[in-house]
Amino acid sequence: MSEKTKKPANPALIAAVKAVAVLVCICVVCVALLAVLNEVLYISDDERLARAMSKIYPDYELDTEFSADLNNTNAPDGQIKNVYRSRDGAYIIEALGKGGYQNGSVTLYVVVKSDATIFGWAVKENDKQSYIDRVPATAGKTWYVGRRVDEDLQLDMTGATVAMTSTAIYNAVKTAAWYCLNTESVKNELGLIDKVALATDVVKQLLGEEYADYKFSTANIHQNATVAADDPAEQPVKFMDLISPADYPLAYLLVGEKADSDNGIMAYVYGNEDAYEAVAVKENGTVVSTSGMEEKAELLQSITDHRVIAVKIGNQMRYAVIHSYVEDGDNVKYTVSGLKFASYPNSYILEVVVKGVDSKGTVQSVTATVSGFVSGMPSESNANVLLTQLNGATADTVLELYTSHKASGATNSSDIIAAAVLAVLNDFDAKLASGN
Amino acid sequence: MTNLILAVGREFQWTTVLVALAIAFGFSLVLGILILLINKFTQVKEDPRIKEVEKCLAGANCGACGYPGCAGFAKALVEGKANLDSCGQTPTDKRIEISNILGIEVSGNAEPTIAVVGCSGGVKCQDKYEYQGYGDCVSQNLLAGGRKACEVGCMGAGSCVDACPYHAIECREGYAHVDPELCRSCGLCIQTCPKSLIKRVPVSAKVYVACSTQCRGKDVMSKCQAGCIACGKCERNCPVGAIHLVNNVPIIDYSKCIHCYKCLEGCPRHCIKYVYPEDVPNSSETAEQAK
Amino acid sequence: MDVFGIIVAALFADNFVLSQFLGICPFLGVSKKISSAAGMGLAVTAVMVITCAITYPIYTFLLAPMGLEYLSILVFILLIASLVQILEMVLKRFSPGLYSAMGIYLPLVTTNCAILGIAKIVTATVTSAEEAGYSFGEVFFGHYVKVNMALGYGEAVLSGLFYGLGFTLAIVLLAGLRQKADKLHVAKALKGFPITMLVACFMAMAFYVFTLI
Amino acid sequence: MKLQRFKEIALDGTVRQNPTLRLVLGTCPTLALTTAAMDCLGMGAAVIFVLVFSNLIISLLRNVIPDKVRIPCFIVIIATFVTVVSMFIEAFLPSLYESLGMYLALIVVNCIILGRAESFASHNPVLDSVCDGLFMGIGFTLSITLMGIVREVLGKGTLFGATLWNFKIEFFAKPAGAFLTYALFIAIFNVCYNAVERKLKHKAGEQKHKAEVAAENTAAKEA
Repeated sequence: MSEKTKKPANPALIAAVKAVAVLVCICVVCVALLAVLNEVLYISDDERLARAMSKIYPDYELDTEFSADLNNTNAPDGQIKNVYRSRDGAYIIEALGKGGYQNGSVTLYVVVKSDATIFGWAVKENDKQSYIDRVPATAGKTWYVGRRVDEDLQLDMTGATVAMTSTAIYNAVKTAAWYCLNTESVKNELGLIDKVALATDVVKQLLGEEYADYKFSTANIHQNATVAADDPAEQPVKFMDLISPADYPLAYLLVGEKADSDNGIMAYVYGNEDAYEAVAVKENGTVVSTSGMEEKAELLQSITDHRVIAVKIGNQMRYAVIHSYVEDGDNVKYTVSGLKFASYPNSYILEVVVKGVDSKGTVQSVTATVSGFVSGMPSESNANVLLTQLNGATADTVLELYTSHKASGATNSSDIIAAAVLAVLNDFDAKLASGN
Repeated sequence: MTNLILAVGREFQWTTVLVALAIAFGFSLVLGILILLINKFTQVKEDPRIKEVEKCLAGANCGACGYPGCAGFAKALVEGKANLDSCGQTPTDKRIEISNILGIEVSGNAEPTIAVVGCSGGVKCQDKYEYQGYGDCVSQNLLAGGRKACEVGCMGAGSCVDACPYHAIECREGYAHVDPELCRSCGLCIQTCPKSLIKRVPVSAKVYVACSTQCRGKDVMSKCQAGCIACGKCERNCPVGAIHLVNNVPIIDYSKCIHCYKCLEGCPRHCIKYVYPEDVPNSSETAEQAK
Repeated sequence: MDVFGIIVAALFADNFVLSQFLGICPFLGVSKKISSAAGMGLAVTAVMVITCAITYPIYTFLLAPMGLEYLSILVFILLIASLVQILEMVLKRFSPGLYSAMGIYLPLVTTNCAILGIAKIVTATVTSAEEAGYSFGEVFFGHYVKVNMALGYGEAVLSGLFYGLGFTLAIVLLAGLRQKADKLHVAKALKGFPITMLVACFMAMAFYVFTLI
Repeated sequence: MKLQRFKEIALDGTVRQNPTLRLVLGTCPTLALTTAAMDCLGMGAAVIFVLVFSNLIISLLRNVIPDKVRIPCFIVIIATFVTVVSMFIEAFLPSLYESLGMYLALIVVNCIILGRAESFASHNPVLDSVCDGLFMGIGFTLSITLMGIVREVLGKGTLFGATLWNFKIEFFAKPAGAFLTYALFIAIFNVCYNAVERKLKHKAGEQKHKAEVAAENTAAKEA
């Protein structure tokens, strides 16, 4: 316009151009300053990891030549996210543990030292674990610390008031241990032998082809369950005490399960990794085969006496130990312990009176000598309603009663009670059928 | 972490630096031009008269006119939305100046005004309930419209007293009184009063109606001893026809009023009152007291 | 994050004003009257939605893949300041009614930390692709860059809307309470800001309950 | 710059126009970060840095920047310094960086900074502006650190991270406690300020009166 009219440039236009020019100049100069500073103060990913590490593992120094073997990252209880190696041979495993509160997860940095012990761990992030604050701040320096990764790690929740989040942390630590055991390079470097796998092999050999597709896992929770002592007058004891003599301790208690099958197997493994000896117990509580146990008749007898019966409640395998039965006319009085499961510390010990009606075992009465009620569930009386409801139940109706009662909310107590009673009824029915 | 200074920083990556500069350049250029363009196309031309009018206004920014400060009032005036009379503070010579700028006539009401309270019930008006809450009329009004039996009764709790910047209002005998000496007609009390009882009258006015109820006489009788019962005596007594009953309330046309005080003298409820206390004849006051 | 979760968090549990302390200045300053509080709240909500809608793609497609995260503060604030100015001008010109209801509060919105706060929140990234609402990979200068945004685009805009409404809720509630509280006879030292903050203190207590759900 | 002016600016920034307690600006970090006194110090230092440098630059450029693009320009300059300070803190004080979190970036929209840029730096000489930034920042730091100490001691039972005792009132560490503490701080500060102000005025009045009397006396003597 200005050219045509040959007038001096429009002052408004000059002002506008100047305004834009100043803004652009300021922006460009500022960004140039920032860009230079960004290069000077750049924090590399390695440095970021080092900062995270310095809080849990002061000796950390990244081994830049190490590249993690991440071909197989899906563990049974979690997932491996990343693995780093420190120059001193320690591994930092970023592991996610499943099974937390609201099906959430916790991701940890787990430091495994070159001697295969756990040095410590720190929470990297969590998903839906809103009460993670209730895990004590020192947990990362106490829980599982000093334990070997090839050990049978047991849930630790000292000082915590959150079972689910603690379980997720447990699973993450287990996942890190699993990674060490299942990755060839790491396994060799740490000099690890998967003892559980060896033990499982012994048990599988014992059981033969028929049980080839069963999956075995350690069942440390079951061995810590409270069960009735041999003399009913005495205080309840740990299941471990009955099957693990001081001079010949139990190495592993393995639980074998197969998908779509009602059968559950429990195997007791003794000895050490050089020569495992095992007793396998089949689903109905009978000892099927043993290996290397010839000289331990007393122990074998104890195992035979405390018969572990596997029953399927819902879609979960549950176990119960039958201690004794006393015949009193038509009635048979059983003492039975429902073994605890998951992370719940309690187990029920029941006295169940059963009578044969129409060639079927029918419950006459159920009394709890030790209540395995887990506090925090609706209420003890509510949880124990099932005890009275089970009167008159047969093996066919227990599950029905259980399902309707479970809705009341006392899931875990119901599980244990139903498993114990069902185990008794199955046993009674088996005896009736065999004419005993 | 062993050597902090070495732990940060990296080789210069000129490409990212250049990209950053390009982004900064592009963004600022686009946004700058956008702002200026939109500014140009959406510009609302401001009337130069607004500034001039603002200069003439009192500049107290009291907000009594209902506009955000004197600048807002000036804008509204130029746009023809506001009435110059809404401002009680601007002196007459400035008003004339403003009217010259705007090319409008100074309206008849340009005469300065003062505030009067349209209620004289106070203790003579019954209470609906006993108010024990905190606060002034505004708070009290939130609870079932205040404690007075009359819907338009002064509660005498002094919201207007607090609002008045000139300390021209005080509460006596349970209702608010305006001191015409001090009142500058800023209008803050008018805005504050939850019952809208305060109104403006010209400074030349001598009498005003101190009741605002629109109820029928019988209803008023039962609630208040000082309320207007709409008997119409004032209307009949007025020699110039300046008073008319509208919705049971007498309205005085001050342009016709000749200050004969006939309305005031004839009122059986004494709800037409003197604007200026000095006009009150001593005799009539003693007579009132005797009654 | 599900839609319902965003709504509950934005309105109550994570309320910008009462639990995150963002946008406190207008919360205390423009809450004398309910009408002006509502106007301010609407202005903030509108700018928040626009901010989320614009900053999210700029961060995801431009800044993050180029490794220019450090420019985000500068670019966001420049964008917000310009947008607010543009919005004000456009409203003034084309919608005087809306302008008088909320437009006059727009200049106050520029320096409201709630706006920059929401831009920072919706452009948060996560490390693992599984938790990402939106993942975007591209090759720049021979580097393969993967951006995992914590929220998807829809969720980001929705967050902007509901965090804005949460702000509106808080400021309108405070304005309602203040209309009463300002009338109280309180100690002279407590008049003004202190009594307003005490009112806000009680509101924060009430809103704190939502975080326990 | 004269000493008198310097004193004036210093007193204005720290007491008379204390941004936190008198102007009630920059409330967001005040409420959010005062759970730990150490964070307050860090935040205060960052704000001082940004205030001083942005005031410096804006005051230098005050005659160059056109009015129309004033706000975007100011904001870009402020944002640059905020980014610089956050880069430095991230590089050298990672733990502080973590605890300040988002509020570090939000210094950009801290009303104190844009407020000072608009109302002081944009029409005052460079040295005055720098001093103003410095003392405003100091005023801010002092008041939030004091609040931080109170809230940390009451709410956590610690002081600058060191445990004092096991007793704690968790209310003070919660959002509601922030509002309460702030309200009480403003109230107490205002009471003290007004009392001191009144006393000073009184004193000044007396001195003036004395001076007048003296002047009268001398005048009388001369006469």
